[in-house]
Amino acid sequence: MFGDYTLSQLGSIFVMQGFAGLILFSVYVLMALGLAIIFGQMGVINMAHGEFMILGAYVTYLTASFVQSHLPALFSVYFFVAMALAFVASGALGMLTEWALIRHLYRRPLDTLLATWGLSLILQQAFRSIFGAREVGVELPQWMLGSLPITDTIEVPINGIFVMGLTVLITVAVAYIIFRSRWGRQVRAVVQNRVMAGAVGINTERVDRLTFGLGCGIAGVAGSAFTMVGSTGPTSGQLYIVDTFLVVVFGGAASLLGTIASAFSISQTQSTLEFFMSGSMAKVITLLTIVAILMLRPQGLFALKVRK
Amino acid sequence: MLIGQQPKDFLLSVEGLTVSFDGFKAVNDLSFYVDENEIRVIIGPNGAGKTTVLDLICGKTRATSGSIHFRDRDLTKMRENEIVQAGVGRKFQTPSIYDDLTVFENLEISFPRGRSVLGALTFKRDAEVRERVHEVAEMIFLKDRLAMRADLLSHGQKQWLEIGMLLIQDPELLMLDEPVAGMSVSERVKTAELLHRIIEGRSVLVIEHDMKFVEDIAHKVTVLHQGQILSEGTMDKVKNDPKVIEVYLGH
Amino acid sequence: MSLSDGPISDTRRRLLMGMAILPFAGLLPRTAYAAAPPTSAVNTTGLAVTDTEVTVGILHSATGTMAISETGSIQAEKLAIEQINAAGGVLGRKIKFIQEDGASDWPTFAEKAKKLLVNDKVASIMGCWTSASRKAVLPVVEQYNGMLYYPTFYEGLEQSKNVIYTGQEATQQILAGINWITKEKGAKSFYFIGSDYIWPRTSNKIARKHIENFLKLKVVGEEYFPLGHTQFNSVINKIKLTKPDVIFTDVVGGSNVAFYKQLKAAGIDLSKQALLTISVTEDEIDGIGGENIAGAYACMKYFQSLKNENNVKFVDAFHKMWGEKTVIGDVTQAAYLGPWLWKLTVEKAGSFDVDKIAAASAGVEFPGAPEGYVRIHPNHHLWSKTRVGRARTDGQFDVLFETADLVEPDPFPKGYQ
Amino acid sequence: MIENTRFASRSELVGIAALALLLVVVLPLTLDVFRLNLVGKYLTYAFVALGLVLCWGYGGILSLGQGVFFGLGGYCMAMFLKLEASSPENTKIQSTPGIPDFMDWNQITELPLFWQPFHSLTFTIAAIILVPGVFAFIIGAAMFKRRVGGTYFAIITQAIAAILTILIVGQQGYTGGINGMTDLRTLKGWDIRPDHAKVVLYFVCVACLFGCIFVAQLIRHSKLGRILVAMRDKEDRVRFSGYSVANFKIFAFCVAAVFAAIGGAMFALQVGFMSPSFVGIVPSIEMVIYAAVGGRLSILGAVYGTLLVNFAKTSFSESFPELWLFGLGGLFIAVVLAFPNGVAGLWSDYVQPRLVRLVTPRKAGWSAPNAVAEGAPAE
Repeated sequence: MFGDYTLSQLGSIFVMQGFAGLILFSVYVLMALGLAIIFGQMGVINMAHGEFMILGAYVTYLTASFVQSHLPALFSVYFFVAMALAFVASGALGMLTEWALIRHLYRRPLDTLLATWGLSLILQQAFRSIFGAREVGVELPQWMLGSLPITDTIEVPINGIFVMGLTVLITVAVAYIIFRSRWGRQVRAVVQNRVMAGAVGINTERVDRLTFGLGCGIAGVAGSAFTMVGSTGPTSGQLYIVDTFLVVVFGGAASLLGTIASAFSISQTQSTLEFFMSGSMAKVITLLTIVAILMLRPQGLFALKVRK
Repeated sequence: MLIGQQPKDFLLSVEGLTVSFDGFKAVNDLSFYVDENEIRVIIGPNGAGKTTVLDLICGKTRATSGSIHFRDRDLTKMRENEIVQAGVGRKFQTPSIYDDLTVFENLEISFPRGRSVLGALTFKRDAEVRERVHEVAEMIFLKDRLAMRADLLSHGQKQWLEIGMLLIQDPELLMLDEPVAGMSVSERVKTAELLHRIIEGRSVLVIEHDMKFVEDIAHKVTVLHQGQILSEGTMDKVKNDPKVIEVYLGH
Repeated sequence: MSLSDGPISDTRRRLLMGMAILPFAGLLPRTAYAAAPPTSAVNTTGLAVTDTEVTVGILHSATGTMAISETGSIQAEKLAIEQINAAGGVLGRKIKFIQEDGASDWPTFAEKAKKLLVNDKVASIMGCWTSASRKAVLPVVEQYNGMLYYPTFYEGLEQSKNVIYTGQEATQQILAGINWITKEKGAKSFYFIGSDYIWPRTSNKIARKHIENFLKLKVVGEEYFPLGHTQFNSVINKIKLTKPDVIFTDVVGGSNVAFYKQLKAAGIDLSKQALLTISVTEDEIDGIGGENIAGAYACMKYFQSLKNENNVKFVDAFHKMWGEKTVIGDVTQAAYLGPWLWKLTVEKAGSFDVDKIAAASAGVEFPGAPEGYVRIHPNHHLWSKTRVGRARTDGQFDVLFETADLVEPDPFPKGYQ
Repeated sequence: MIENTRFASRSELVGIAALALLLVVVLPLTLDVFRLNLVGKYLTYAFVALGLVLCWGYGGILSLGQGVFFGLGGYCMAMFLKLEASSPENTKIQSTPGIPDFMDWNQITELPLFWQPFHSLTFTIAAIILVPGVFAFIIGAAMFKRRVGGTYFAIITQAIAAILTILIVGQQGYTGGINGMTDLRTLKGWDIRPDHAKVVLYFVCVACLFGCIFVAQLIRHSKLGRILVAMRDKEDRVRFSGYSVANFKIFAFCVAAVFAAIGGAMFALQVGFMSPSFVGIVPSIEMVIYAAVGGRLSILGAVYGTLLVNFAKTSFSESFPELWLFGLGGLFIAVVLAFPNGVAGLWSDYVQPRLVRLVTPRKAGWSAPNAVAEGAPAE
């Protein structure tokens, strides 16, 4: 398989594939972070996560169209506004969902799975009715297009760098919120002992709602970032849900670090394999490996050994 | 590990047992031995590792190191159901019964026959089963509640039912985790009477806080503190051990 | 695009259609306004034909993932039916249609096809889009002896008495385009990228045989991705390394958007790098965004920007019926041909009977087609021209080339299998 | 005391008889062949729902990959039928006559090895049962022995469904790809396409369904059924009563898989083709809703639930295609939030007590038999 390439080409292959893997990695991390928070911290399976993401993408699309027609001067920076709006929109819908649906089902994780699947169908149809069945494209400002040549065979796309930077930023922010802020402490307290947390005066309902909202909000930002590399259609979200769940489960559901490590290994495996075999087979082998490893080590890569 | 030493003389020999959760040693290098027909009570303050010891013996928790021999079989290498089939029965702290089934069915499921998948499929509710269920039901004061769904029982009755479910297994070693906790006074009296009857002819390992109850039944008492044995011996010896007094009264 | 009929009221639309059809009137066969022949004579097999009406079926996905693509076909078929009715109908009978939703689900297509044929006794079905749905419906129309007009360009390797293929089969679509781009660009090497299913694989097989055996050139790579795949960075890296003269793509659906965006982001400039696609029509560009694909070449039989008189009128009528913003792609136009070809064949055969229509189909001509004159080949495919267009930023194509003659359909091409 | 060798209580027998009356007499007499064939198709999904009642409702194991087994069963059947339909005379137009058409399109020139045994109907029937059974056993053994359950299991089965779909679509030379295997014609020379064949196949399907209902009832009323209920409730207690919980879960999962596979095979026979669109995640989850609507603890409910949802889908999508997804989504939420016991729960809570009062107005104290009660009273 290496025979057709010269040594310097192989070098470039690995650098560029590595970079392609990093972009995939960023996309996975962005999508998985929100899910990891919701699943890891609350034990809720949110099958509508992909739709929350797509909501963020549609908000970005709307913002782009609005800015383009009304404030063309600001077009080069609209993306940042769009991301903030995406966060707010998905987060708000998430909190509404928690209030209307999820909070009745905390003791029945399999039922949340079915209910949120129902929600995802409704959201899909809503997107279709509002935005049409066709994918919408978001126009990017000029500075985000193109690529930076590093050598004559190695080039790095600018939007890829942007997505990666965004990923780092959001990950750090989430880590800070969960591990450093007062609210994060409350979240962790509720995770460990709901009754006790309630007894010491933590408003557990509010914590749940905000946690769910945060998770969904991050999904919205992910969707917003995703418009740079992919398409936005009513059913785009569904394509990612299994991949994202596998990232979270493979990483060990309760661990933020695990999610990142697992996103990294999965994305690098897939993008490297893709180079040497067909996209379908690369995907099959990647998924199969994850499932096989999960069968041998169900707790995922990183898991705390706790007394149950 | 103690190579060469055959812990055959004891029904249960626990040696060098250690388990750690993320570095925290809940049980630390614990060794003790239980004779045939001995009633052993484990006491100790909260967090001493009492329940963990039972968990380790019945296979619910896996030991980090050490061995647990039941007769000549190493329980640390066996699955929970194999441990039960070897003759170890366990009652949980909170009543653990099947709410959706009737009292009869609860007992029937615990009857030690047809435990494989095929066995369960072809299991027949024959005279032997019925007799045994009735016999046990009578013992646990639930004779006239056999057709009732278990979730309708009172807390004390649920405890009895679980004891009955163990009884029908007829284990050689019976482990009880706080069998009288949360019971009314009258239930407590009845339970003590029940326990007295069922501990005959088998070894029993009991965790209990009720000192009067402990004094009443214990052959030997083991005091656990921070995962280690603080003291061991007869109730009198333990009561007068200064280390025990220190731990129980010192703070 | 919404699935509703658009802003124009029904009566007004009919009026408009009537006006739109007038220019066609001269082209119509003589029987168009003749007195209707008795039903017993033109319908001997119990189809849903009365003295004043004939029922046909429209079978596409109005819901599900394929709704995006099939909406255009539904619109085109409805337009054609309106126009035919405004011009007097078929054998003096108005066409009434029953629309069924295949829901992007192949068994549903088969089920609904059966319903249309068995319960509704429709005289013909305009429908299907994907190969999979056609494969599911084919046994049904053959078993119950129905007539299917299938609009999509497809892989070939099929021929049925009960199907008229109004789109191009693979050799018809591909060969002329490859020849043209080879000559135009002096291409020596090709790189194939497709979605992983029968149509791209068969098309690429034909393209490869043509390039290697007839043009004696090289194919330096061939890659397939699952439908809905959105990460193309790996293959783009390979393209950068192998530097093919032409990228030849048949990626379908939502994957297209990701593919062209990532291509552009990776610095591959389509004004310099030749890319020939056989899967991107004006419909797809709507989602991809003109700025992402401008400069790419597409090889089809029809582009909305064709300047001929038929097409100008067709586009105008389409926009009046479905709104100014709707775009018309190759398949939409082919779907528009269905009802017309059926009408012409019925009138040639003088009967609605399927057997007679099947027999009469060969040689039926439709000079009024937006793509220009077409004729049904005895193998039930169409003689048609093949064109190459270049994508503009506004989502339309500049037509750069068309074959001088009609290309013969060859669903079982010798030397390409 | 009641003998426990019986497979149904009196009220259940009445229910089964009523279902039989509906499927064997009422529907065939009132529906035309087209609609009857449609019902037959829906009933193939009922096999899956039936399996889910056992493994999800009773065993507490939610599999979101039942489409995998439906697909495996269906593909086994379709492979046999496809081989029969690809006789050299039927395929003489191909470059390699005698192999399935999609292989020919993909430049495969001889029948792959794993296709060879599907010339035999006996082998095929064995494969329909064994392939999914063994596959389920492997998955189940790997997962349940390691105590993977609940949501993890759901996610992993979902991933397996995704993998199999990509594999089938990607290996189109061997599987027919996304088009699936179409144009299945005869079974041992008997044409499966004409109307009278459809009617016969409908009855075969109903017979198989009742076979599966019988097996399910048998399991439910055996001690194994009670152990499943006990396990869902207090898994640890069962384990510490000396049972290998994993083995019982594996059993339930395998039975569900085999039921689904039989459904898949009946689907291929009745509909005349098989495609990967039944294998993936979306159809798999949709099959869960059939069981949920019927009542996840009710064996007969599974059949009614399947019929109900599918009829709703067909009629809804005919008249308001846009609204169908809203309806389906709402159904998921409603069944979880408001009616966790589905149709069977509504029946036993509201309809049956009234019926009973109507029929036996004077028999005081005679309580209504509960259609969804887990395990009938012992005495």
